[in-house]
Amino acid sequence: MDRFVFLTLDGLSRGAVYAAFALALVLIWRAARVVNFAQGAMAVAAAYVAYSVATATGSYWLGFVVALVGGLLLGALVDRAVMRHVDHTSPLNPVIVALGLVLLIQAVLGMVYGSEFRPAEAPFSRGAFTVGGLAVLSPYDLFVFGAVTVVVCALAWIFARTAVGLRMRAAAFAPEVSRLLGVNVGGMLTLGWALASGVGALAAMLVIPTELGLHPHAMDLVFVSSFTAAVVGGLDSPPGAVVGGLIVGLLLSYVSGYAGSDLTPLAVLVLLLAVLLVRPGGLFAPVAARRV
Amino acid sequence: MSEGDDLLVVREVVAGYGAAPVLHAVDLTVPAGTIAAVVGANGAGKTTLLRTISGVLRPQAGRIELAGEDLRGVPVERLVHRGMAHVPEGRGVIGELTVDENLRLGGLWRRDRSDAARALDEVYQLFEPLARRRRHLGHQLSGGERQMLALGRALVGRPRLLLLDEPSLGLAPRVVARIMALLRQLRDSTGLTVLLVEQNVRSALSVADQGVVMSLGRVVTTAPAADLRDDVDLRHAYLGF
Amino acid sequence: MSPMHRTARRGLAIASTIVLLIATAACGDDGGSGSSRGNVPGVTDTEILVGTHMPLTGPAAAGYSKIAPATKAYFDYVNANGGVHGRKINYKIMDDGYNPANTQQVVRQLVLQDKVFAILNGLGTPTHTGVLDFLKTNRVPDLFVASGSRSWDQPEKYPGTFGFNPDYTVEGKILAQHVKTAMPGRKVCFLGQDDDFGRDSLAGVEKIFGADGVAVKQTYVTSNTNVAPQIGAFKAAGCQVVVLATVPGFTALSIGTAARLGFKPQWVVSNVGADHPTLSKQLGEAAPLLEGMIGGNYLPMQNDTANPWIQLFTRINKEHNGNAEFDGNTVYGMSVGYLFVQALLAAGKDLTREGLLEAVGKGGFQGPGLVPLRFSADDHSGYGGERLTRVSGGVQSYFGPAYETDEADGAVNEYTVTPVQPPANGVPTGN
Amino acid sequence: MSATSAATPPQERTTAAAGRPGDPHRRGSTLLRHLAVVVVAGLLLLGVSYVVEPFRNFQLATVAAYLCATAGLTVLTGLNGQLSLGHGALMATGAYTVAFCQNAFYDRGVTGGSLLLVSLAAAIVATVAVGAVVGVAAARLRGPYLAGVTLAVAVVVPALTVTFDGVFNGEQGLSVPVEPPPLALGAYFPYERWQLWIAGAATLLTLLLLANLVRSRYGRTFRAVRDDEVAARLAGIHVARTQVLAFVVSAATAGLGGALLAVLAQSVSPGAFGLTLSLFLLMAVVIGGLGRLAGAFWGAVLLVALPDLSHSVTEQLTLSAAAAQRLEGNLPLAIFGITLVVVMLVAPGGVQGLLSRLGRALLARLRAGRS
Repeated sequence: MDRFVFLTLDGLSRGAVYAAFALALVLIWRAARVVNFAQGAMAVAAAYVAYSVATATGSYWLGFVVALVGGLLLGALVDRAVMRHVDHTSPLNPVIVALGLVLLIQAVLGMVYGSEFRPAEAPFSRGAFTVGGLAVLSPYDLFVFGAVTVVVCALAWIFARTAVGLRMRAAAFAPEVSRLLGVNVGGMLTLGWALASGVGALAAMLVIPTELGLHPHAMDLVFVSSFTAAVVGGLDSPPGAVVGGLIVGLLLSYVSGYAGSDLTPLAVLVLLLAVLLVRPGGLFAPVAARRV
Repeated sequence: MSEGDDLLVVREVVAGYGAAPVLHAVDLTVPAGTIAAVVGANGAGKTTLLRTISGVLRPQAGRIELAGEDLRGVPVERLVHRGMAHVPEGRGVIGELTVDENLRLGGLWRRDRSDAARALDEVYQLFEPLARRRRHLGHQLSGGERQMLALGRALVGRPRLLLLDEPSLGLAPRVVARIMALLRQLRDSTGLTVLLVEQNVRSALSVADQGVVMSLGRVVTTAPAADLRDDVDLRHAYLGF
Repeated sequence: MSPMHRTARRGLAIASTIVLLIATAACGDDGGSGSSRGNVPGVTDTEILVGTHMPLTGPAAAGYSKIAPATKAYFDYVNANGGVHGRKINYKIMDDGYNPANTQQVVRQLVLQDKVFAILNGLGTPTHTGVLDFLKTNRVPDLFVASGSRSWDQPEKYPGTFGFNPDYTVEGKILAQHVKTAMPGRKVCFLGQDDDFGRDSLAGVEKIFGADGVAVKQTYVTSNTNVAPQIGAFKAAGCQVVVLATVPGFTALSIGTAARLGFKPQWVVSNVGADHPTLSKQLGEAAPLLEGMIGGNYLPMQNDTANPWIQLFTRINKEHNGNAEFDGNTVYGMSVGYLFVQALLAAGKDLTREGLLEAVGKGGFQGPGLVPLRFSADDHSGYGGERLTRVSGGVQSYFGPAYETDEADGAVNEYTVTPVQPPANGVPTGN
Repeated sequence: MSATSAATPPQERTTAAAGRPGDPHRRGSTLLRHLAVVVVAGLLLLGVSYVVEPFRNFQLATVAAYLCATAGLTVLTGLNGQLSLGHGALMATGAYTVAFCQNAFYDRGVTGGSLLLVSLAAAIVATVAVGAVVGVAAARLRGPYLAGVTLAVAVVVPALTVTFDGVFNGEQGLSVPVEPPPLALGAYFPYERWQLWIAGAATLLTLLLLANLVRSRYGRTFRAVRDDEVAARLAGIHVARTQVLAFVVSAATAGLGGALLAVLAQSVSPGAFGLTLSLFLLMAVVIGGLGRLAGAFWGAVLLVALPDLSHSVTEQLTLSAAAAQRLEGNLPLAIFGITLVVVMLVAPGGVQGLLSRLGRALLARLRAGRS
């Protein structure tokens, strides 16, 4: 029983990060109908900027803020400079461009920072509280949960309650009609990219201290897990991304805890197939799928 | 030629999708506070004309003026600020948004928030079925409700000029009649100018002040709607009844 | 579009393709063969061309990417001091990104196109395994492979291949022997990488403790960076000593995760993942967790500034390696270079591939290593033992004697021969 | 703008497809023309194998092996519209099958030149089986969901070799014993030339079959499904069956490609067939020109040239040791990344699109000069 509680809490704290990162993927998918394979590399770039700032100033939080802002700007830049000019008639084109960006960003990071792992600082202690002899969550885990919850709530609020959120949703669903109603669709698209990339940067800032450290490829594996999470949840659904992230986090934890770490990739594939064969649009897909 | 009270002036406009233009030098004038109906057979270029006026399609030549101002280079999304509203064919209701959100979207661009709110209330009064279905998603509405929603959403922006593309498409005659009556009522009460594109020539001409007959991308006749209704030759030649 | 026209167009496309191909092929021929003297590839009167494959990019590049440049720096130093028998060593480093498919390509390029004399210190078990047969067929000396796999020690099957690192089983035995004698009765657990590294290491540990002597055995895969489930299992079982056969990233992760869970066993870590500078850099502020960690090594410690070898290597690093960060990988790379120069000297002035292999097979090399190199006609493994290190006060240093053993059931013995001093000018002389 | 490029509007595609009626006379000539092209290419390759040095022979053989896989992928993705991020895993299936077969033969002391053919055939069969399973799942999925599943396949299949390391020998992989060239060719016949002959022959045969498939009724149904599933269904095409068929065909070629790679390398290990390979295959076919077999060729060339490029680029620059260490490896990747982005922005038809545009311009110029 102790082991189960332990694995559950561990899986949830992982899953929270996957959820945030999956949310970033969903944001861009909803806004631009692009699966942003460059999300991981972009987020790592933001984390490197945070690292530079934090080392230069000695302030983790300054670096944290700069990473989020940097993520926002990078997202806007990628949209304005690259993605906007991609021919979207074939869904493959943006995917390939994103893969090209991955190569480019990782290579540039490798050239600037070298391929060594850099230590990623955690702003709170990672030592777990002990309750009844059982190590539960650490202050850092609580920070991760808190940050992810804040982001999820903030995004939900922006999209559901604010004018700009309404504009963004309208622009994503019906670009031409939205333009006729005075919505700056191009601007909303850029904003969507910026927001998603900012959330991605946050996820990277949260997850890298729990991983091997800062490295151009630091988010590769997180990307695979989070993409799985987003697909399981349904790419059109932000709540689906959150639930999917938690499911994937728990699955990975249980499988490596009870069955062996080498079975985790297989478990992920089984989960994907099981979910998608029953619901080809993910768990949270609308029942009557829209024909586009 | 363009007098002070001509709200919309279209001069020698050439537009289309590929190398071959759909519109060949179209001329059109709509005086303020009137309803103009553009009629013609399928493929005459009616929808293309509306899309060109609202800027979705860039004209290859010619000019379009709204209240004396040239619209060249004005982005589509700025046209609502100039007082133009375009209800596209197929009604353009955003199915993933609720009725309320669809309506709010129509007034989001406005600086005068309180008047936008007032306009919203007025639309709900005007289209009472919408008020009952505020929280429903767009794709859950019936055809008539969708048309009301699209029209109402345009009205939230308090436009001077309303471009309406096939408002009667797929609707029961009773609903069409209601919508046509409403347009006339709006013209009379608020001075709204309407440019209406219709296949349903009878009901369009019944409500319009002015009729514009298009064929193969050209305007063949512009005349008072009543005259057109009675001109048998013209009807036979272009309108098929 | 008439069929005639289409055929013509296709013909044009094919013709242009062929022309292009031949052009690339022709350009690629940079005349490497033209300069060789006699029949020995890669050797002229003034130069010896040697190649290697290393991960310089990708996730595996961390740390390892420093080895080959250090070796090259040592060769540059030797070249500046007159070279070997008047020949300068030209070391060609090829990036394979730790991808076996790329290794195939770059090693063939080195052998077939650049016509290198030998492949030196190719890095990685999965990568290098793939080119063993190719190197054998082409009779290319394959010296001092950078990995502790036992595959390099197959003199019958691969007569041209020699290892360098102590193999993982030897290491496992030595680490386990220390645990058995210095910490008797403790509950011993094991975490290993899910490949031959972890397997061979566990085999060594179990040779000392017996198959039931290891309480909990866990593995990890590099594609899953969460080791909390494994560490949690150790904690739940009450492990007191944990032997790690892990790469540096996963050593740091394991120690960090354990601290997080309030689990503080005695860590005993394979040489592969025990380099203190690498680990403390990765752990950042959590570096004090490494206090007390026991590891194994067989080369001088990079922080032992009193050691003459380290003084020599530091100087070379400054003069020929752009004063790059000096760590265990630098020492490793330069030690490989030193050993290779020794082998070249032993092979004599009339350098041939057979001569070189024969010279290496004779063994008897002494250099920076603390334990013997086991080269002989029927033993192609590298160093045959290790000495233990401990982190104390933030400094990793040796303690106790050096040990040697074999990968079979032989006993773990102390190795008492004192290491040699480097030659005065840092270049080995023929022995 | 050519008829098969991804960016072509649907009307043009359908007319292009309709422009090739199923008239048997024409069909026969198509087959003959393809056959002629293959024979010419084979003879040229034979000639080239004698002209160039062993390393280039090996590189060309590797190009041939990759070409099998990229050709199949371009048919699947370019002509049938199914995205696959998992073709590296299918190549691994073929490669491991060949390894098992060859080892089984050698362990039993069975030798002979034709055994390799048996092993290659077994590799194709095994991959067809795996491809059919994935393909059936894929036929239910669209767009990013399909990408998600194939991505998982790309990650999982190499990982299985570690999970079942008793069979696959983990990261270290298996060696693939291959017969030396027949003695009839002479004692000093370069091994790499022999490798090129094997790989070249297998690949040309594959290309011949694929080219005919593309021009056949099946090729037209592939395109119809890509362009508009609903319309295809209305036209009486069984959409799911067509998609599974396309997946199986491309799996078969990928399996053969992987098998050839294993034969060339005489070894197989999971690291060579990771997610990177799957992504690079996709990038290669897009850069080459999606949906064209000639584009698949350019893609394969690119895959082989990239590591080579990696070294020569940095060698051209004179840099300090520290800077060189950082640029080495990274600079070519950066260049490749930029190229990929720029190609997609300015020339979505890929290399082959550019070449055929160039070729057409040349022909037009020639004809203008003549008349």
